[in-house]
Amino acid sequence: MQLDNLYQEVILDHYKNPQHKKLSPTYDAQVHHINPSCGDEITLNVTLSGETVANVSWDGVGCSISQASVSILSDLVLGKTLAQAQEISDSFMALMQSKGTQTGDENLLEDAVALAGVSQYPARIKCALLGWMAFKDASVQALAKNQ
Amino acid sequence: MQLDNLYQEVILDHYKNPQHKKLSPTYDAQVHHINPSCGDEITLNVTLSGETVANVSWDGVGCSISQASVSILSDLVLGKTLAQAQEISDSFMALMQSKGTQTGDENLLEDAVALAGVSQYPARIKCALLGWMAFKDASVQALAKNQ
Amino acid sequence: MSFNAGAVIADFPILSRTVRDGKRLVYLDSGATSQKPTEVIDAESNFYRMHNAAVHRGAHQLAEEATDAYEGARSIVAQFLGASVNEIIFTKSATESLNLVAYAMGNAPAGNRFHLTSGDEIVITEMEHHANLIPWQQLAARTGATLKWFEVTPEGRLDLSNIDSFITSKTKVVALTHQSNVLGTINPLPEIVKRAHAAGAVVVLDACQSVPHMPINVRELEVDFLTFSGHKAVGPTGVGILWGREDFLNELPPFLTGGSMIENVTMTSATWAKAPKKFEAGVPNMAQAVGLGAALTYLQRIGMDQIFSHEKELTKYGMSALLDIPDLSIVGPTDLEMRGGTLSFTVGDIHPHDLGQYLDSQGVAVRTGHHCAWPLTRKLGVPATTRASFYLYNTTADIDVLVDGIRSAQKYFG
Amino acid sequence: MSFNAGAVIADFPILSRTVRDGKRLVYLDSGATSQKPTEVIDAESNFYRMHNAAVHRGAHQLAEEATDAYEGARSIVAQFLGASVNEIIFTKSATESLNLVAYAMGNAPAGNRFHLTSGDEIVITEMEHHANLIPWQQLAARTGATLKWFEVTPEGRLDLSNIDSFITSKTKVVALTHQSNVLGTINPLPEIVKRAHAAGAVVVLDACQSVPHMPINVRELEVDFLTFSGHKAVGPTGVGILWGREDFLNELPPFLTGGSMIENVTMTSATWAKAPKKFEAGVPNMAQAVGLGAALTYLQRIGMDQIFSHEKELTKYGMSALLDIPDLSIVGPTDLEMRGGTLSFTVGDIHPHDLGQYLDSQGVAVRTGHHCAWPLTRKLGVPATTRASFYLYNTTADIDVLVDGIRSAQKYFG
Ligand SMILES: Cc1ncc(COP(=O)(O)O)c(C=O)c1O
Ligand SMILES: Cc1ncc(COP(=O)(O)O)c(C=O)c1O
Repeated sequence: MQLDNLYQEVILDHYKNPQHKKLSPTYDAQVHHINPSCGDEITLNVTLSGETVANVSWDGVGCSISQASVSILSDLVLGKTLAQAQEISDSFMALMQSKGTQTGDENLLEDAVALAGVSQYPARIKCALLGWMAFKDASVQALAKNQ
Repeated sequence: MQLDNLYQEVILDHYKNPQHKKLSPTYDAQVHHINPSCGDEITLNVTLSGETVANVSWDGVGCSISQASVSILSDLVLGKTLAQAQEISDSFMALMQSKGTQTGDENLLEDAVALAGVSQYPARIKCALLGWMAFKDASVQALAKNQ
Repeated sequence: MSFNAGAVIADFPILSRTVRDGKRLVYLDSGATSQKPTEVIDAESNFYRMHNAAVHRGAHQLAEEATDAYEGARSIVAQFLGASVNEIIFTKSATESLNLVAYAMGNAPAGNRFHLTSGDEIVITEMEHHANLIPWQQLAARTGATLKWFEVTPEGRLDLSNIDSFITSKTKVVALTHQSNVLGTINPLPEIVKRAHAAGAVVVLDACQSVPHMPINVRELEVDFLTFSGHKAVGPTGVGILWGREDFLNELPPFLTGGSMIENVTMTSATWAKAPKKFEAGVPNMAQAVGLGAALTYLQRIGMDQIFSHEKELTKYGMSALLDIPDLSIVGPTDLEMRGGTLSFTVGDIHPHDLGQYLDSQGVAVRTGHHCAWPLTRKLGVPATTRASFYLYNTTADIDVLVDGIRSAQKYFG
Repeated sequence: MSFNAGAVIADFPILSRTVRDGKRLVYLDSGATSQKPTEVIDAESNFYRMHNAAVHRGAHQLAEEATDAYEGARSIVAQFLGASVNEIIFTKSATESLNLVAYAMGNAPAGNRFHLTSGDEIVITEMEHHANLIPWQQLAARTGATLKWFEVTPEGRLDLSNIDSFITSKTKVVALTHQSNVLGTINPLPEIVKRAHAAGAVVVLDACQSVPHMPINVRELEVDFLTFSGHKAVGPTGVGILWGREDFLNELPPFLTGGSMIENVTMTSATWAKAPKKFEAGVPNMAQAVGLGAALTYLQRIGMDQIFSHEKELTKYGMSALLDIPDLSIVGPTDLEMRGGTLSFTVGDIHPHDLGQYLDSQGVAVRTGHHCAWPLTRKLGVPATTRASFYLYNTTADIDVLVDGIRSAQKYFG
């Protein structure tokens, strides 16, 4: 079934066992993002250590795609420099816009390549991006605050 | 030519030699009506003597239909009682809405039956009615003033 | 079924197409927009092919024909609603209609019946679509009036227990939906209208979810303004209706200004034509109005009472089939009285978006999310629901596919 | 003619019909509304037949297809105007677009770039269509700003002799037409835009009569907002475009409020999505947007420069043929520089309404009256004019029928 491209095992696993889904008591920046078309919401905390992502945590409600995506993202960017996180994020963005023509760079994106199927469902791309947009926003704010 | 139903000789005569087209210096009521879709305008004066139309005069710019129609109207209602004028006006209204199915009561409407063809040209009915509406408005005002 | 569902389906070309690798299209999203029968599509095309010209403006034959077609459509709408022609305004959508009323009231000068000021109150409900909520928030902000609302009970009904103290002489407008687009609830209009009128308020009815589905007569409803969207009533996109009592329309100031709505214009001032022209600035959505005329003619031929009872049977069938599914909860009334054919629900932990996607893979089109009634879904404690909404072209077979789909989704995500 | 007029005519089904007892239809009223080619009519029908669903709202395949079609149309419009997609707003008409800008400015709070107050000035011209006049009158009345206008010379050009003292630092908005729908005059935009921007004002361009007829690139024009109507550009009725610079659109408050234009909503407040969504409340005119996409694709295939030069040749031919008629006076520039294919005229004492009716009997569709620019016709001392307006499907043969018609009308009414 074509739907299996969308709901890969990895995604359902992250959905059932979301990583870093517990807001840290302290943070450099906290953001709250909403997907206005479906009502999904996420709160995301970021703590930096210099230019490195020292901590990411989040809470929220949403579909399996949005929840899995932010779970995967948290795993991915933790411990990375902001430059590396940016590179990962750019690559993920490109994958989402690929309309099913790309499979994603597994070295860079790791579990996130499981989201490749989302690019064939235009209405779901926003679900997959919700956490990534929140992280981008939060890391910019955290950096600004620390400088 | 079908157009000849619209532009009957009588109409073109009234258009070229409009009756009562010179505003009286005195009046019981003066009204100014406009046809907003084409810009035709008319000013019309009415003087009553009791319930009888003692004087009607007008000035204005407009197409042959609107000018001929007010000219015919003025001839028709002058000297009539308001009740008679109302009867004539109702009959004319009905003729205009007849979509070409009526020829009009010649005893009552006299020259105005020449306007019967207008009822087949929906966009022109408002032209034919401009003066009649003005007269109706003015006679109501004149009556109110005199009472 | 009391009418021939097979014949109805054949009237709608899109229903014979397939989706997702050959699945039959099971369209259960008419609450968002309805499909169109061939004669509506053709009415619009034929207007362009044969009669297209700017209405009310030309002395030529095409302009006459276009005007006849457009004004003919107005007569059809008037007759459909039990109104008179001068009370029917063509807008682009129900959203525009509701904004029209709210903005026009905002334009009303002191002394005008519709003038609002601080001290005045606007009453709405917690189950309004954003289109009947935000324009009133904005009007309240602009005029200083207070916005109040009836709350919704856990069963999805309006809580009218305090209606007499809630609608008072301060209330200038009561704006509410006839039928909720999320819950399916049909609101008890007579009680509300009576109280509103006793208090001297005007009643604005959002009839988007009722006019397409049941017989409606504006005089019997006794409301003052009513709106619906053509696209939800088997009509074209890009056309809506605002109906208002003629004397109210003549007192209400205009909203959009421009050509055709004027009486006289100078560089510094303008005066207005009478309704409905006063509210139809510019070259109108002529082909869409004509298409809407064809749509209402089509619905009337089938019979609005037939459509209503067909949907009632579907709702009964659907309700019991859905309630049989473990972990499924209906969001909205589960009794069948005073509710229409809109069933919103949640299914255990499966997020509506995922459920909707799964159903889509089975050919079933439903809607998921807050359905543009976000405060309502928040109040009911659900971030989102899945909604199946029925119309004249649906059958119990469609519901069977839906129910099977939900059950297999439970396995898929289980 | 540099393009195949015969082939173009064959694309427009209505042009093969006859009027008034078998007369060939000679359609010279494109200034009011244009005719539609088959592929535009079909684009709208096919949307209903195949892809109809509410855009941006469903997770099902039809909703995806409808969204693709609708957003695809937005891309076509953006590319046609040399703009970016987020700058293209679908409205119902140019009239709505202009009201949108004027009302949204009226909604701007203090501190917002678009906030107007007494002391501020709005500059328009004496040749504006009512759609670009009355909304500004109303905005001025609501905000206390002053409305000023450039006058029109007897030749039908803007009198810009005092432009530097007229547009000042008080000027917040300069709103004008690109091409007059009565006179055919094309206004000297660079001079006006330069002065407006130097004074810190935004320029709103009514491009209803230019976008359908000539190549337009918003970046080259350097205006800030631009609007046109689909129905005058071989597109469907019920759709218009508002283009605005992206940063301006993001600063401008919304106009219509309701579904799909929000970011977050509670019972007491709402926040807005970004442009273009912020300005597209409700289920949009999807089929009409798709039809407009097809229309612009069609025009672009023919070539906007081709269309412009075709109309230029027609205007040259028509101008000299008309000026040959005794007692005929052109209302508007008689030179061919900076003017489009709209010829308004008077013929001796024959009232335009009578002339139009006579021409209609010969199959010729023209428009008569004040053409929704009443202050202009009053200024020029004519209560009404007869207007022939040309488009890509017209030929010199059409003009010959017009000219013959005028000459026989002179005999008929003589
Ligand atoms: C110059 C101009 N501006 C504005 C308009 C208004 O366009 P619409 O009636 O399509 O809204 C028109 C046409 O009627 C026009 O010619
Ligand atoms: C109850 C209700 N009101 C208003 C609307 C708005 O209608 P539209 O989007 O057609 O303007 C809708 C549908 O979206 C609705 O369901």
